[in-house]
Amino acid sequence: MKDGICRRRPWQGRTGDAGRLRRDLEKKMEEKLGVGIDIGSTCAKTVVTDANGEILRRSLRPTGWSSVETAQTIQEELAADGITADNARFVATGYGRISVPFADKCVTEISCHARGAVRLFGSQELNVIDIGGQDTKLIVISGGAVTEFVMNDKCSAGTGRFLEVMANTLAVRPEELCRMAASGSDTRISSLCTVFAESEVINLIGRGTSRENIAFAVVDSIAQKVKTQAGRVRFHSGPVCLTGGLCDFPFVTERLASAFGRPVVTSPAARYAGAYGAALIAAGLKG
Amino acid sequence: MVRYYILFENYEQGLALHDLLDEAGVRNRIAPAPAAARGKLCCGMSLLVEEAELAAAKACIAAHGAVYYDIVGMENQLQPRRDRYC
Amino acid sequence: MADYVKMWENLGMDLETHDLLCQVLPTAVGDVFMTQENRPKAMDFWDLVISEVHGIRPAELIEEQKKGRKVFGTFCVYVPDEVVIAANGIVTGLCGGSQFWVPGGEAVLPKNTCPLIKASVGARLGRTCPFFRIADMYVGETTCDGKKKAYEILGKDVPMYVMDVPQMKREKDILKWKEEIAEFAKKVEEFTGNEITVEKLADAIRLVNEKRRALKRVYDARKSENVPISGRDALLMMQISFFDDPARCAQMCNRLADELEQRNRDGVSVVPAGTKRILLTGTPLAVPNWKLHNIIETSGAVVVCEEMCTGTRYFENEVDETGTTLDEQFMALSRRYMKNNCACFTPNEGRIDDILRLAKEYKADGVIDCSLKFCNLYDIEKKAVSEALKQAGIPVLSLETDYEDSDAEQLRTRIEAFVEMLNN
Amino acid sequence: MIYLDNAATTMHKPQAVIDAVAAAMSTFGNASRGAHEGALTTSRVIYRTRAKLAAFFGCPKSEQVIFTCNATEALNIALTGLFHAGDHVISTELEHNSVLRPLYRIREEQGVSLDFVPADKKGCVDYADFERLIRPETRAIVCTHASNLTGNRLDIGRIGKIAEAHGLLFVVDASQTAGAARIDMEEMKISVLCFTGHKSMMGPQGTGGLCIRGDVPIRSFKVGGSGVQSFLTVQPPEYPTHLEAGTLNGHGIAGLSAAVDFIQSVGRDTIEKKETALMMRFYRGVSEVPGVTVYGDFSTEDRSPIVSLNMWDLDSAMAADELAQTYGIATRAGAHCAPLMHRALGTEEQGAVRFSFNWFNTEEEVDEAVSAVREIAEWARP
Repeated sequence: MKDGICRRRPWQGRTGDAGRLRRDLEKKMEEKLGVGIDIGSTCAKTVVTDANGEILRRSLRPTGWSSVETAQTIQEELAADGITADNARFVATGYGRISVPFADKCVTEISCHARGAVRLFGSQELNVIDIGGQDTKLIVISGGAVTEFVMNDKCSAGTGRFLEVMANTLAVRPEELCRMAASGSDTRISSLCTVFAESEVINLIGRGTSRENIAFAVVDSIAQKVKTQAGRVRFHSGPVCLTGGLCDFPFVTERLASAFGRPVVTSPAARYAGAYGAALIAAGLKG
Repeated sequence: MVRYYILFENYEQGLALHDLLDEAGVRNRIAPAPAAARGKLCCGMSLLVEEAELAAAKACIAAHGAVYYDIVGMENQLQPRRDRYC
Repeated sequence: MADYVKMWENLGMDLETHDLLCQVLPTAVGDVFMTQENRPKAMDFWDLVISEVHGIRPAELIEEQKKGRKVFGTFCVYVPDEVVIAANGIVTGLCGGSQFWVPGGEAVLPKNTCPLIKASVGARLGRTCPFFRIADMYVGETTCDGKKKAYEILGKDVPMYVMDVPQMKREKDILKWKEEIAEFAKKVEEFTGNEITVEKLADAIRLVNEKRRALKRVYDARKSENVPISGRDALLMMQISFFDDPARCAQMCNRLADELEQRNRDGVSVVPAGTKRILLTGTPLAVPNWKLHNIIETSGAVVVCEEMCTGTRYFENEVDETGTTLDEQFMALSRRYMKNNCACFTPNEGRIDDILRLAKEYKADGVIDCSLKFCNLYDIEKKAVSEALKQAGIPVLSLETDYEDSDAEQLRTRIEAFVEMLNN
Repeated sequence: MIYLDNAATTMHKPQAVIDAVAAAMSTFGNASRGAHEGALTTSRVIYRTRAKLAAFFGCPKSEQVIFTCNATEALNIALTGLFHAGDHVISTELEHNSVLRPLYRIREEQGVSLDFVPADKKGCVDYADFERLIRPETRAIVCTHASNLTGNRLDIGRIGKIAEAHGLLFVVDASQTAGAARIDMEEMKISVLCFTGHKSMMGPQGTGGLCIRGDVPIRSFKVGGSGVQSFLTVQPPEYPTHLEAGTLNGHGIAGLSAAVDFIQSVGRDTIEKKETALMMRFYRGVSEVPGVTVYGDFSTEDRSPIVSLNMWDLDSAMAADELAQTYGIATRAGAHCAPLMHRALGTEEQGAVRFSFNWFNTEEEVDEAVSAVREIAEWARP
């Protein structure tokens, strides 16, 4: 809750204010920092770049139950470091992008991930796999621009959520599951639906299958699902790269590479690709 | 989108005009008078008319010499992006 | 506002539940339509009709029934209105476009049936739509499997006649459809007690052609670089044209077209220059299904054309008016109706040709191909549509949705990203 | 419809109240006018109702329970009939116009001077301010028991002691509390208690009254038929006839009587607990919603079942309209006739949306209201 401050007077058109704001901004246009805030379903990522797009700082926090409050906390943290509207521009992305009232612009995670990936991987021709908490996106980039993309439908199979549910069933944390999976092998979950897959996992547990093997099956199932989804876009011959929360787990990249039958590259910074892309867009904003 | 609120000094005036507008087929509905529009003289109710009906409402008022306090336009502050369908 | 409660009561409707529906409609109408700026003045007619969608037209239909006319409810653009009109009958559309009716449909249909079918059955069985109550006879057709089986359920509750639509478009199929039309004509004559003569059928053909031309004029105005009308408004007009009297529909559409053509001359647009133009293709959007249009048009793009039953398929191609015998006229009808390209046909390359042609005619920057959830036919065609468009260098976004509000944010993300892609 | 405007009037009445009014309308004669059965029935009901109310409010003499149309009339009678030129009266910023306007009027017309105990941003007062404002010519403290806007209650027992210690009259506006909150005039040292029948008492509109404790002379404000002492040329000096000229609202009073019975059969305490629980459930629900500002002091549960709030900077009337149109939830927007309170809260321009709860509301209704607020706040996000 906040004090009842009446910021918008119903009697005043908003255009007058906006017009003035725009002129003011134009004056201060030169050399601003870019701030990208990616409010995902599980994690909120923030990246600050200088006017040239070099990363100055990045941070990560759980989104929690309220994306508005998370956005507010981020704003306060940035302000504590002296990063405010006076010296920076803000772009919000991710499913909680509309919860960032101080953002100069909202851009979808598709565009932001693409932009971030192009810069991170230093190539204008990319095929991006982004495994997010709720959505998995496949983005084809040609000449530095998005030419095609698909997102999973309502079903959470092949997303971070799927991993979380399965980790829960195995009573481990998602990160542990990914680590355990590396020492498992030769186990499969046939169903691609989270609900059915969960009962399959329970069956595997019942049969005494080792947790490592079940973890292997879970990660493999994600890779398979992503591969199936990729049938709806046309990946080109450029590199396939992984962004999002699973970048830190080499085994995930390995399973994806095996599913796609070609190398999949990633980097620890790729987890921030969305926020980085947003920051790059912010740094390039005019007016 | 701007909507127009017809304000009144009391409910009797408001309900009387509501009847007149209904009879004349001018779309209107009773709505709380916006807090920001409420002068000293206004009562809690207003008649809400869309922009397209404003001229017809004014004509109806003139034809019947109906009493009202003021007509004010106000931006609808609720976002159209809220995705409520039926 | 007129009081229609008595009328609804006489129609045997479930007033209490219907009230709930009446409560949600103004919110959606307000949000989707009234928030737009600079709407064409001529939209006042459709605003009025939709504000009392369960009042004005049903009352008219009941008046006509009192004079002895019969009302035929239809679900598909393959059923020839001309035949009914020639027998002094009235046609009204019956497709359900509201989530409100879906649970009622799910009570008797599998959940994985398309929402349009579930809503249509729910509207009938739940007794919450006057049109479904008024229609003296329902006319179904063998397009998709879901509908075929749903008609069996509806047929237990109301007189139902089903036309057998061919699934291919060879000459013998066109002949077969002609025979179906002739048989339908006999049924209509029997049911109305009115003979269908060559003269009456010729009049009916002219009348419906005139309505098609008026609808086409409105659509033609949307081909202009200037955008004289939003997709939402055009969709509303199109949806209501299924329910309206054809002569009045033509008159109102012509009135709207006059204004739109003037707007194009004056350069009056409802969106800023450069707004990306979207051709929407796929399954029909039955009233009051406005979700997709609203999301597209509040995400920085504008819908300029609908390649769907509630769109170009309803008015493109006229019926040849030169037939001098019923046989010739039935054949002319068959030829026109068989030009419609629905995914229930195989092969259905005509639809892809249509999409490519329309994308060009309407200067679309991108195509959104959206099917209702569980509509296998259109879902399967997405691949072919998307490949053809990609080949033609036209960006395409494939979507699937139903009548629920809950996926709006997900749709928004995809659509916004698509628009960002078009803008880059 | 979900009715959450109980601070304006309670819409759901106990069936016994409805029955009592209907029965009265087919059996009542004119009270105190004749000794026939019809007149006596009425007289008895009115007599018993006075006794019930006196017991209910802790008023020592039941003949000093005066019937009026509502609390506003009772306050007008008391405030215009108690003071003289040069008197000083202390009131508070929590007051409703039904207190403020009579006070402003006697300031103009009778030369009475006024002071108001200020309220802070949470709508709370500092009780020391009452003593600070007392002057030699101070005659009375006039205050509400609970703000109709924030629901904050004043500790009238504490104020009563201050009044008594300084020999002041103590006039209480119990519009928002009578029926639900505990009131004991004797214990709380209340000189005049003004109440209405149609809010928490759950009685008919057009009923209410003032209870006078001890020897407090109030000038009669209207004169006329009393049914007794017909040959006197002035209004009889005895209560209640002194303040009750003309035929009383016997039908309404019969309903009010049934209402008191209903409250006592359920238990005032039980009613208050349920209303408080509903209010707190609503408060807890909405206070987590981003953009919602709740007014008033919720650090104590000793408050009336009212939650006033705003969402971002959304005009309160638009919010109330949306609640009514889309969710079928009846609330009250705007200024609520409490101008000083709104000024203290800083909501003069935006107003506030007031949700007020009653015995007949349910937890489901409260939850629906919370989710409606959540949704509207989402769409009103600037």
